[in-house]
Amino acid sequence: MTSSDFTTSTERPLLERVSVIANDRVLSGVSLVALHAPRVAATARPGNFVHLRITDRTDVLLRRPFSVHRATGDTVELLYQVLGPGTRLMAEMRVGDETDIIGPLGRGFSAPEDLAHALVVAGGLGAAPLGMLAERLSARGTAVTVALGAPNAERLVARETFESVARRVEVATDDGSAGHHGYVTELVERLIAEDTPGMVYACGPEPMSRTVAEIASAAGVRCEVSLERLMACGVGACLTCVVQTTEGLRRACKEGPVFDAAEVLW
Amino acid sequence: MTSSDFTTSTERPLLERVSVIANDRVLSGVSLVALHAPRVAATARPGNFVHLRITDRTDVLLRRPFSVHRATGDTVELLYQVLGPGTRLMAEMRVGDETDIIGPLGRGFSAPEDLAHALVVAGGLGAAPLGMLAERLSARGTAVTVALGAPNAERLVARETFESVARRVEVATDDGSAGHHGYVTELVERLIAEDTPGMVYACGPEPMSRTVAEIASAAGVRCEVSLERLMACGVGACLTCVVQTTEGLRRACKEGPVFDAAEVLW
Amino acid sequence: MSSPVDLRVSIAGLELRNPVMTASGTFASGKEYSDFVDLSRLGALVTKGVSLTPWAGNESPRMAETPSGMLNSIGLQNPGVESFVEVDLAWLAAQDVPVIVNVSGHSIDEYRAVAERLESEDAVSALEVNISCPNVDAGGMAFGTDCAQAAEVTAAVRRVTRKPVIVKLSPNVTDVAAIARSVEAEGADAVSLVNTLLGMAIDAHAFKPKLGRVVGGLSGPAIKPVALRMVWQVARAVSIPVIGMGGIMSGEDAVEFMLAGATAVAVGTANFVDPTATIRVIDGIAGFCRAHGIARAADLIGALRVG
Amino acid sequence: MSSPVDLRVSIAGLELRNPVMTASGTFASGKEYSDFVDLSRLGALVTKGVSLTPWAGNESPRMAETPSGMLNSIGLQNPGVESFVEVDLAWLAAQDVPVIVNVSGHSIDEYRAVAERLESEDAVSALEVNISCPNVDAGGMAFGTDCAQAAEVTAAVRRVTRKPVIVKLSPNVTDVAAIARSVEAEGADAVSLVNTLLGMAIDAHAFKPKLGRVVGGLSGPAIKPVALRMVWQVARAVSIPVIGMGGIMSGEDAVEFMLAGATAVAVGTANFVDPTATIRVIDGIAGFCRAHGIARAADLIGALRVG
Ligand SMILES: Cc1cc2nc3c(=O)[nH]c(=O)nc-3n(C[C@H](O)[C@H](O)[C@H](O)COP(=O)(O)OP(=O)(O)OC[C@H]3O[C@@H](n4cnc5c(N)ncnc54)[C@H](O)[C@@H]3O)c2cc1C
Ligand SMILES: Cc1cc2nc3c(=O)[nH]c(=O)nc-3n(C[C@H](O)[C@H](O)[C@H](O)COP(=O)(O)OP(=O)(O)OC[C@H]3O[C@@H](n4cnc5c(N)ncnc54)[C@H](O)[C@@H]3O)c2cc1C
Ligand SMILES: Cc1cc2nc3c(=O)[nH]c(=O)nc-3n(C[C@H](O)[C@H](O)[C@H](O)COP(=O)(O)O)c2cc1C
Ligand SMILES: Cc1cc2nc3c(=O)[nH]c(=O)nc-3n(C[C@H](O)[C@H](O)[C@H](O)COP(=O)(O)O)c2cc1C
Ligand code: FES
Ligand code: FES
Repeated sequence: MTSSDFTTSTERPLLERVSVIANDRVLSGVSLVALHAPRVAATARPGNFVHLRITDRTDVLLRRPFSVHRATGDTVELLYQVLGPGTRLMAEMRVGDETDIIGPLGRGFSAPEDLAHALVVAGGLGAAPLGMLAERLSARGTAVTVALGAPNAERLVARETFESVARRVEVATDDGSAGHHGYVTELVERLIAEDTPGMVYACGPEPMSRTVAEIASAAGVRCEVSLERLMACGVGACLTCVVQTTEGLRRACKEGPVFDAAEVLW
Repeated sequence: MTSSDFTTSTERPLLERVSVIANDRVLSGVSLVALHAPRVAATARPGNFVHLRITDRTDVLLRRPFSVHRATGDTVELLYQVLGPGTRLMAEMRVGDETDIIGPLGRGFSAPEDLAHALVVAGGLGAAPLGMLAERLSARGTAVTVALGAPNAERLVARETFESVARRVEVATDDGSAGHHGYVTELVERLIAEDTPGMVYACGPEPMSRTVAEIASAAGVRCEVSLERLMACGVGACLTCVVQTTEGLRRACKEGPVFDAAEVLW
Repeated sequence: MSSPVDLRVSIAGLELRNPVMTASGTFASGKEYSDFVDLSRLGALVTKGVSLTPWAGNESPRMAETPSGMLNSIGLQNPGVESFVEVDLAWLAAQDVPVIVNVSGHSIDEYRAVAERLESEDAVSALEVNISCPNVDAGGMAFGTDCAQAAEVTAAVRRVTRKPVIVKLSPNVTDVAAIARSVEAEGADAVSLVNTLLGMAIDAHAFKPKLGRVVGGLSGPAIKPVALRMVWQVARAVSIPVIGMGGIMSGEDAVEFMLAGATAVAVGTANFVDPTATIRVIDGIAGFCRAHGIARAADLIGALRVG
Repeated sequence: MSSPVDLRVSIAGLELRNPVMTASGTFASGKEYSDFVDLSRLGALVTKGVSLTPWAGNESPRMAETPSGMLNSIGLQNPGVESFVEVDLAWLAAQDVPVIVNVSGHSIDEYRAVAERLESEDAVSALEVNISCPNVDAGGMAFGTDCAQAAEVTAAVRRVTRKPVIVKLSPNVTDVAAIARSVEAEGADAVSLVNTLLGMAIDAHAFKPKLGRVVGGLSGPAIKPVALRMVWQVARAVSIPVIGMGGIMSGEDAVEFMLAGATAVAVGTANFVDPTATIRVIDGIAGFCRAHGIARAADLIGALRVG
């Protein structure tokens, strides 16, 4: 059940025992894990994340934060890239394995009720939080245009998800193996000009998000970005994850990870 | 291929990549793991041990030493008790899992060629190294009597192995649920008196081994005991595992784990 | 989960329900964790470090994971004592838990000023004077690594407060017992240790330190052996109570610190791994006592059998 | 496995094939590990500590595993320098590897006497003076935690030997850089660090310490962040070469120490986990250099990009 403005999460975060329903490779180095997590699934909003306990090993001590890629019924899906020790162990999780997550966490995307058209810009794994956003937006009648970027055609993440819900999906690849030959940011200017959206949402490498934010502000369109920081607690207690904003230091795990681009001091 | 005197190991220890063939519970808290380890299997002697890498986790950093319970063909069997973090992980090893072992290590049991009759005294997991000893002794024609002790009938370890190779197996349980009601050491005196063996071999809790050694020396029978010490390197380099002997401090992993009982300063 | 075991301990006249506190800086002022923990079950809540004026803390990245531990270089970011009193303390006053405020300063004057400001606040049960933060240049650890300076800070705070004064010691010293004795001599009511060990992590492939500040404080299970040793040394060197911490993840870990001489313990990094860690530790201590037929947790204090 | 990368480094005129040594006390005199390692591939072999007279070491248990680390309390058990020369050194002389003898003493006289005895032994390439063993009561760490005493031991050994003198520093100090400067001033040709951190482990259910000696030295991955930080501090404080160690398990770990300023590294506890660890580390350093297009491993020394 989506509320009109996603950010007004009615629930507080909780610690939920979960089990692995599926954990499959979607492309080399990227997998999707589906967790049986009814309570978090019911309350997660687009842009929220969960703090996942990957293992009880103390040599990989801390939880790892992952955006909610999709939340349907009793299931929470996480789309993740295998980078280091934590995500390597995560890729080894077997169906039936049990662990726990803290969630839903953080401030999600905001979406004015009267939003007619939204532009969603995803770079690489930035697609993770945007999948759910695109779904929920179109589900409540907002037209969604997606600009999806990757190094090459093979690495276009969650393209199907977007195509199934978006009115229009444009892709860009660094090597030109699919869509526009170049950066996804190069599509944004044109897409905004052709059909100015009420909001732009961006998630990806920080330089990409920053460029999108600049283009949006030049076009006078409000823009929200989802930022990543290393996170220890994930709940707002340790001040590991701070982001410099016009409002001062803000916690990515609490006042973020989604920020109004205009407030971020890049 | 057993040499007449087991201790004259012709080979030097080696690091062998192994895979798990089987890993099954034999009684509550005790399991038997079979490893495909052709090179170590070919050279292991009764009383030798292997230093097992259980995991690549650094939070359970060190190898763990285990006596060779049986070595047949390409297979090395370890009989182990689940006590702490290492053996708990060991019990989770699945068939096909790969790891490595260092072995064969340590000084094994000695067995004079003309040894007509041997008494083997096992307390609890002390049965681990003695299984192979009993097998090899009877294989080359030495009559073997086994005294096996445990808290109760259920916890009599490797009884079948001993019964299949020994001329005679007597058991003792603390609760009398099988055999003699009392300590296994109480059998030893009678067994030696009835049919004096040429050698007594003991492995078990140190107080048990000590008592056996005292009874044997009183009867003028030579006795060897296998002792346990915490071991870091397992190869003789770190001096973690020293035992006080009449010859001074000796390394359980190198000059032991089998010692002439007369040399041990208990 | 009430248990027949008497878990109460007392520190400098402060009666605690049980020996388990939160470690400063790992639990903020409790609000965030109140989603997971019934704060009224805690022995005490120790706040994040509070200074006189707002501190911005250090640049990002502020943490790095290490084998069985983590490095942090937060740098005592905090809004200053005024805002702390208005916002955090106001909220804490409504919670049923003893509040210990962790006091920071760049100078002896700042430590004193913070203590003075808090003296009139009834919601504050005790002060923990942090002379051991490895993450600030001026003050912080400097005061905790020199007996004379440690004594001076203690005396300055002691003069302006009637509340129990706990001095938090640094493990980055040659002789922690000597520092403990010097603060005891100046009227500290208790000492807490250890703060983090100064450490460093490097991203080899980037040829760069992992922390924006280059060095940071090591915490977690990795440091438990060092922390236990220091608690044991200090407990035998002073007659005031010792609050032990460093890598406590379970009730058994906590019991180890108490056997080594700690009257109470604090749980820090473990909160990040399991937000309910404090409760698990409390229940774990009770379970240990039950299993060993110990009626009062206080009987564990210094009960280690040596030699 | 020869590689196009030039791995050579030199320490006080000592030319090493590569920067990887064995850490004293974890490799004995190499004989046991020669079953697994071609000793001629090592940069240098550092022996177990050698004293003038035979030492019996400490009572058992002598080790305890800790999260990502281990405690040891061996206590420098060794047969004394005469037996060392007759047995170990005679064997080592036949091996194609530079030998660095780790020198221990209960007194300055004993350090000097051991150094004097070894001076005439051509098989000894250098001395590593261990003023940092936490496992002996007299001498050992005491000398390594005080600048004046550290300087005195260094001067005493310096006076009687022409061989390169490496002084092994203790991490159990407030200011490791100060100790390093004081031994440099007395003619140390290099410093090696870190020795083990003094720690303790408790078996709660037995109410007993896990080590016979109660306290012991912490080593392994757990201490790497502290070791890296100290190597970085010392490398910037002295102009003599630094040999870095503490938790090195892989080539990448070794590279981190070199980036922090170490000219060479030593592998200790890792040998227990993998008897071929030293070789893996050597190959790992070469692999790292190849991957980053670095022609000489020496170019890694102090190459950390800070700020
Ligand atoms: C709010 C939030 C949401 C996220 N959502 C996703 C997601 O949906 N899918 C996904 O694949 N990843 C996501 N990440 C990043 C993910 O948390 C990290 O990739 C993961 O923690 C890496 O752990 P590791 O042990 O495998 O690698 P590590 O060894 O911890 O790190 C490997 C590399 O990744 C970097 N890294 C580690 N943690 C983070 C982090 N928290 N943020 C950014 N970079 C990091 C490290 O600096 C290092 O360069 C998210 C991060 C945040 C803060
Ligand atoms: C030469 C030798 C041969 C051995 N053979 C066998 C065998 O065949 N089967 C078997 O089950 N066990 C054997 N052991 C003991 C076995 O090595 C330990 O039980 C194991 O290492 C425990 O590891 P853990 O992590 O599970 O428990 P830990 O947490 O390491 O220890 C749990 C308990 O076991 C004790 N312990 C740990 N290591 C040893 C050790 N090396 N020796 C004695 N006690 C120890 C600890 O003190 C503690 O009380 C042998 C030990 C040695 C030295
Ligand atoms: C993120 C973080 C922030 C901390 N902030 C403070 C602080 O503000 N004041 C303080 O005295 N100690 C601070 N500490 C130290 C802890 O209180 C504690 O002494 C240390 O982490 C060891 O305990 P642990 O291993 O259980 O975490 C902090 C530790 C961490 C990990
Ligand atoms: C079992 C053991 C014995 C040691 N003996 C000595 C010694 O005799 N002399 C010495 O200077 N250091 C000794 N050390 C310290 C190591 O040389 C090294 O400084 C320390 O272990 C850190 O390195 P690591 O983490 O790679 O083991 C010993 C360490 C261990 C684990
Ligand atoms: S991760 Fe702890 S405050 Fe954000
Ligand atoms: S375990 Fe290292 S010498 Fe025996």
